[in-house]
Amino acid sequence: MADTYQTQTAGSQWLGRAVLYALLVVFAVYYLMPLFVMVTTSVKTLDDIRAGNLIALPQEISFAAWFKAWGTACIGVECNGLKGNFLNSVSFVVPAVLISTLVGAFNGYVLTMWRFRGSDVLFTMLLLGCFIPFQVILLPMAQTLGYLGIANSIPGLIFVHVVYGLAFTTLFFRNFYVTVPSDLTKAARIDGAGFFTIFWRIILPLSPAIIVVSVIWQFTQIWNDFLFGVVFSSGDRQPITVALNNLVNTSTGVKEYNVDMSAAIIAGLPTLFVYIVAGKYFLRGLTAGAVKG
Amino acid sequence: MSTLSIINVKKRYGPVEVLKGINIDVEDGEFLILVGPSGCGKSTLLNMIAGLDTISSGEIAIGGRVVNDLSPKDRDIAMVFQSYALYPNMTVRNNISFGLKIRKIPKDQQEETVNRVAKLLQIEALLDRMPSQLSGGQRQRVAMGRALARDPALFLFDEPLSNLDAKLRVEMRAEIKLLHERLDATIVYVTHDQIEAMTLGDRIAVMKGGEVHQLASPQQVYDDPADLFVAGFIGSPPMNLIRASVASKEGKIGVDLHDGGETFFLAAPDAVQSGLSAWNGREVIVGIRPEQITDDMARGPERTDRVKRNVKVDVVHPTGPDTLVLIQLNDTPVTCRVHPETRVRSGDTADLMFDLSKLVFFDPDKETRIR
Amino acid sequence: MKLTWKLAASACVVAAALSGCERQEEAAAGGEVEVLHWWTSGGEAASVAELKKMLEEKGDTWKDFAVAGGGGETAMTVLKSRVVSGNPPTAAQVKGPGIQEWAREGVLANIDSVAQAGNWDGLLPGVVSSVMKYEGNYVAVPVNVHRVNWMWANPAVFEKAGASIPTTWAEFQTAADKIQKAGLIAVAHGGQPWQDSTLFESIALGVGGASWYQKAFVELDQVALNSSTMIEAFDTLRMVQKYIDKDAANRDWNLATAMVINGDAAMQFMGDWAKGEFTAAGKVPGTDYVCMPAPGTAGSFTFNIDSFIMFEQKDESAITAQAHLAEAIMDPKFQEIFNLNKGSIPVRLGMDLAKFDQCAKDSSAEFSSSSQEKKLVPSWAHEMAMPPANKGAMFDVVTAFMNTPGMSSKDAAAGMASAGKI
Amino acid sequence: MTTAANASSLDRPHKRFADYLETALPKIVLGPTLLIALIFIYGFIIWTGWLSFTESRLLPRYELTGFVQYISLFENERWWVALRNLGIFGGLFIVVCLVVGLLLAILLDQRIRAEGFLRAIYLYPMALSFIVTGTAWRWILNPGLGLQNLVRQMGFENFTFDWIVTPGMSIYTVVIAGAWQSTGFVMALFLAGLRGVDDAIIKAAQVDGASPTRIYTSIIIPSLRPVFFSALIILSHIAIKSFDLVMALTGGGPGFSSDLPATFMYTFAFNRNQIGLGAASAIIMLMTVVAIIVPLMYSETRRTHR
Repeated sequence: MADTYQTQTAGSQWLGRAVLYALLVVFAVYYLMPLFVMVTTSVKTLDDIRAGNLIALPQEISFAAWFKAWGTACIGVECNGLKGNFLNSVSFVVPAVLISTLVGAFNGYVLTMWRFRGSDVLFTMLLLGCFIPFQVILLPMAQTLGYLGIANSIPGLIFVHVVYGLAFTTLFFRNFYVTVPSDLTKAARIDGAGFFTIFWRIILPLSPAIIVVSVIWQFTQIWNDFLFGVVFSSGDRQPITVALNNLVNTSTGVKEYNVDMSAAIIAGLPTLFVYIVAGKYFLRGLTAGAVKG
Repeated sequence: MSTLSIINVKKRYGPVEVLKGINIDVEDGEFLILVGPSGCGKSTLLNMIAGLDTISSGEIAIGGRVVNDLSPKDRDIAMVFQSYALYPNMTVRNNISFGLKIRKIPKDQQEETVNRVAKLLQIEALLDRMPSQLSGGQRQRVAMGRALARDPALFLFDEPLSNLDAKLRVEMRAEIKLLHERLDATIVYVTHDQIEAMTLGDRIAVMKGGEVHQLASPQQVYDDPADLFVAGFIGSPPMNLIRASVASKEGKIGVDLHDGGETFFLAAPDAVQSGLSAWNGREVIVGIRPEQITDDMARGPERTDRVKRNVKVDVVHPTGPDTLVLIQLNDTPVTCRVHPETRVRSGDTADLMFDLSKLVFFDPDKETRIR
Repeated sequence: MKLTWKLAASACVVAAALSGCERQEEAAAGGEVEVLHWWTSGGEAASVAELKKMLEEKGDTWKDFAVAGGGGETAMTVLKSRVVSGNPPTAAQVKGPGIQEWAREGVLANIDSVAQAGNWDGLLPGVVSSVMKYEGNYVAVPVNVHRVNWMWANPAVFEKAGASIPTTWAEFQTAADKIQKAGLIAVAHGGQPWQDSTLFESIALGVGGASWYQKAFVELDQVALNSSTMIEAFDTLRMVQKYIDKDAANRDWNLATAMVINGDAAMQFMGDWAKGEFTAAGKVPGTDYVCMPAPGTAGSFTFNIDSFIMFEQKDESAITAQAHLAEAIMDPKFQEIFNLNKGSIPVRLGMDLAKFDQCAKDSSAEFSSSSQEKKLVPSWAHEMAMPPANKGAMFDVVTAFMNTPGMSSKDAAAGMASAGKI
Repeated sequence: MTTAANASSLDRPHKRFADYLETALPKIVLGPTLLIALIFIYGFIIWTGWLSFTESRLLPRYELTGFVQYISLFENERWWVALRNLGIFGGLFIVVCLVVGLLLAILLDQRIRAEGFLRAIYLYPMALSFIVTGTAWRWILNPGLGLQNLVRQMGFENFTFDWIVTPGMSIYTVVIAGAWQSTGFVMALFLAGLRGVDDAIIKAAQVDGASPTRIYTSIIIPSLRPVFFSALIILSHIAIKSFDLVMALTGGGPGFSSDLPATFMYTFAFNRNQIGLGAASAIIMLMTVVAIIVPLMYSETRRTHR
């Protein structure tokens, strides 16, 4: 659909393109602004920060703040930087993302290929779960986790993230699988394949695009989560967002903005990386089905 | 023995009954067509035979075994889908052998079967391609190959040709016919295309509204439709159905027709004389196929069951082998099929020969045949 | 099976040497203490580290549970969830009436035995110990005493503007006018609700005096809350507001302090934790900056005491460790180190203050003298005087007043009265 | 037809256990999710509803006391501010995201060089939480430190951009930062939708002599209806849940002028020990969501039902 307009004259076309690119660049600048502030601040020295304005370029570039944020900054009584928390985050984000994606895929598969009476109602019920503000469920969840004996543990945290990620992953997979002809499942059933065989051998191999969408979405949500992380983790296994908060929101003391900013970027790097590396597939996955309501 | 018995089968979705008691027996090696407009329940019935849909009541038996409680894989059937339903992530070879793999058939036997089927369908060159690299006709062949590989008691075809273009459709139709004859397989074939139904089937079940309206051989369905629906559904161009008053003339019962001008009388065939006499003076629907209204230069000597009438012609459609002439009878458009050499022009009048031997009559309210 | 268990256990011992392992090694050494606090920065964190060291000397394990942000607001959320899930920490940083509220839920431990052994009743001033007790039993340990009604001034700025450091609100206005004329900011302030209320609290104390303050903000007396004194206090706040720069909204307090340090602003009304910022910037009290009671509040003292509440423990070793923790907090050594870092004064009476600076010494002196003259009052802006619900509602009134130019002092006073009724 | 005779002589194999399992399997697989939805969504809503009728303060209490909390909720000025802000923020945020997202998608769809690069720039904010970017945004919006200061240094002495410190305006800065985070995602949705529009329709319109603008306004954009719907659902869920955004940017201030119901609920339930009141506000929030979303979803699924 891009080759739409050959009707204009060359001159007005050139002007049009110029305006087009100008617009795009203006938006790009707007979008990059916070990242620019963060990156430049993180490589400034403290004196530089105090002296100049925030948007000014650094006088000299120093990565000391980065090393400090990663390895030696004090968070609470420990002075080991963010590296431990980074690993903590990895240790629960990865299983939570995988489990919620897998269960979402199964749900989507059942809701489209094995419909039964009430399955649509169930889906709608689940969708409502997307809209619950997480602050509301903190206390009942704490009580439930305590009852289950997994309060303030990594399994508990994984559980919470899986529970509240399911609505989204199910939505993604369900919307994708409605575009897959149900004849495929029927053919496979007649060929003798069972429920799981069809899923693993036929349906899942069709799903990379939507798996990427689900994984990116869940990874971003869970990695960036603060509330569940701070409430349902234990003191020594706090996720990186909590550590970042502890580092940045110091109640007193000298603010080392360059360290704060380095820490913020470090905390954001994995999700940034995922978006930039897999962004293309993300768009492809959206095209493949998530768009259709 | 690969027979199929459908005994008083019903399907309900909640309060809605979509199949209202179907009874069909299919003999070993028979080619049964299920035909009807969309929503008639033909695909639902096929899915129930396949085990993809549950049976609300009644029984379905394949090869003398009631399969109501069996899952699709245990019913010894194979199915070809309208969308082909090829597994997009597998090569043609794996598509064909998937069912065998699942059934844990030994590797060498799998290979042998794949090669045999591929040869039969002339798709040997395609075995290592992915479905996305195939044309529509090739996909169709692969889908059939997948069914053939399993060598089942019963083949089910769900509108397998409707996604193909006209030329391919004719080709594949012939091929399916040939295959059936060669394999001597029992086939249930769903279509909404009555030409497919006529050319392929040993018997046709014409369905509408969850009921079988007629179950008979193609010729019988064509010549002797059970009711108004079958009459209108089978045949292309369809049978002309004209409202007319029953009258008697010269001791014969018949109907009065007019083309806007003069009224003329068409006598009913002898077989219906007594049946129709009860309707004297009332309106019925008379059915006459286009090829039964033709030009007089065609067929042989004068017969009593043929009458010539001069009728005003509205439009002339040459189709090649025939020319279709549109006229108006009792304010209903009527199609006639004449020889292409005939020089009839729109707006003229023409002498048309009515073959009265095959006139059929229907009760306009109950839509049943008057015999 | 057994082998892997042993391997796991030994791996744990190794890990414990590095950081601090969980359960298994509890039996080997003392107990484990998990302490929820929001002291994550610089001097505070160093102080907590000291506490950790002291406990480790006694063979206990310290499991740090730091949650920063919003003056402990996030930490309180976490604490509630932990208690609801039946998994409370050993101790948590809770203060003022909050102690009583938690105690009422029946989840706190009685630490009278430690208190008796350490003669806490003798060491702590009555106002302090009564806050730490619920129904006569100690359930919490105090750490320090902050004085909130300080004014931090940069004499160089006053000099430049030709003004003198004020001791009454009338003097304040004259001085502030001069400073503003000189093109400088008179009052460094951050427009966050707790800072607004901190400022207002000092003003109210200066305008109304300690006994009215006690009636209004501690007893929540309706007449005092909706009195002409309250209206006058709000009028004064409106006056002071004129001297705050426009960009103050949501400014962190330490940024405001930096304005005083850098000579951009003349004074800030803030508790004695602000001193840490001056010290960190290498400034000397008395010459580079001066600490004075907020105008009109000389001789009065609004206190803010940090304390730890002790949660009921099931495990024998955990109970012992908890006792160790309580002892350590009251230990003179810890009290000295902690309060030197934090800018506050020790909660224990009769300690040697040789290492403390002049501001702290003044603070300590006024703490005892104001106590005798009944001018020692709890800081309501720092949750020492009333339940969080009332405090929050009053924050809303003060903040609304600060941000709504048309709001009258009379309306504000009425608002305070209804906030006292929740 | 030998139907009747046949029927008695037929072999009737019975369902085996495996068959029962096979038919029940889909439901078994969906079971845990159903259970989770029932407990962790609906159970918790009921739990919250119950608490909203109690005097719960510091910790949950279960003795019912009637509508007291709801009455005091609606007497609370701050709650009204939060509700009004949700209206302003939600409405503006959704409109801005939709308009800018669609605009960007259309611009990017003009065979742009470096499309991938630009797309990544527009999309990256979605990857970062406000825990990470909050400080940077506060600086940028702060008049003394950020944009206003910068523009003034460039010589425009009278330039003012101080919404974040102005009580009536701070909610709009929340919109700016919120839109910054979410438009990229909306753009991606629209771009995906645009790529899916049938070329033939556009060619037909071109043949009919429609101008490019005309083609967009009367053909392409209407055909994106399902995308609008998806975007609307996602955006409204973000708007209703916005919490980190406000906390990081304005802390609800100046004063409580940029409070949203989510921050209100959190503040009262957790910081002010008024769990009952917090629960009441949560229930009102949920009722608002249901009142808006359910009819929307219902009408849309009705319309597009397969």
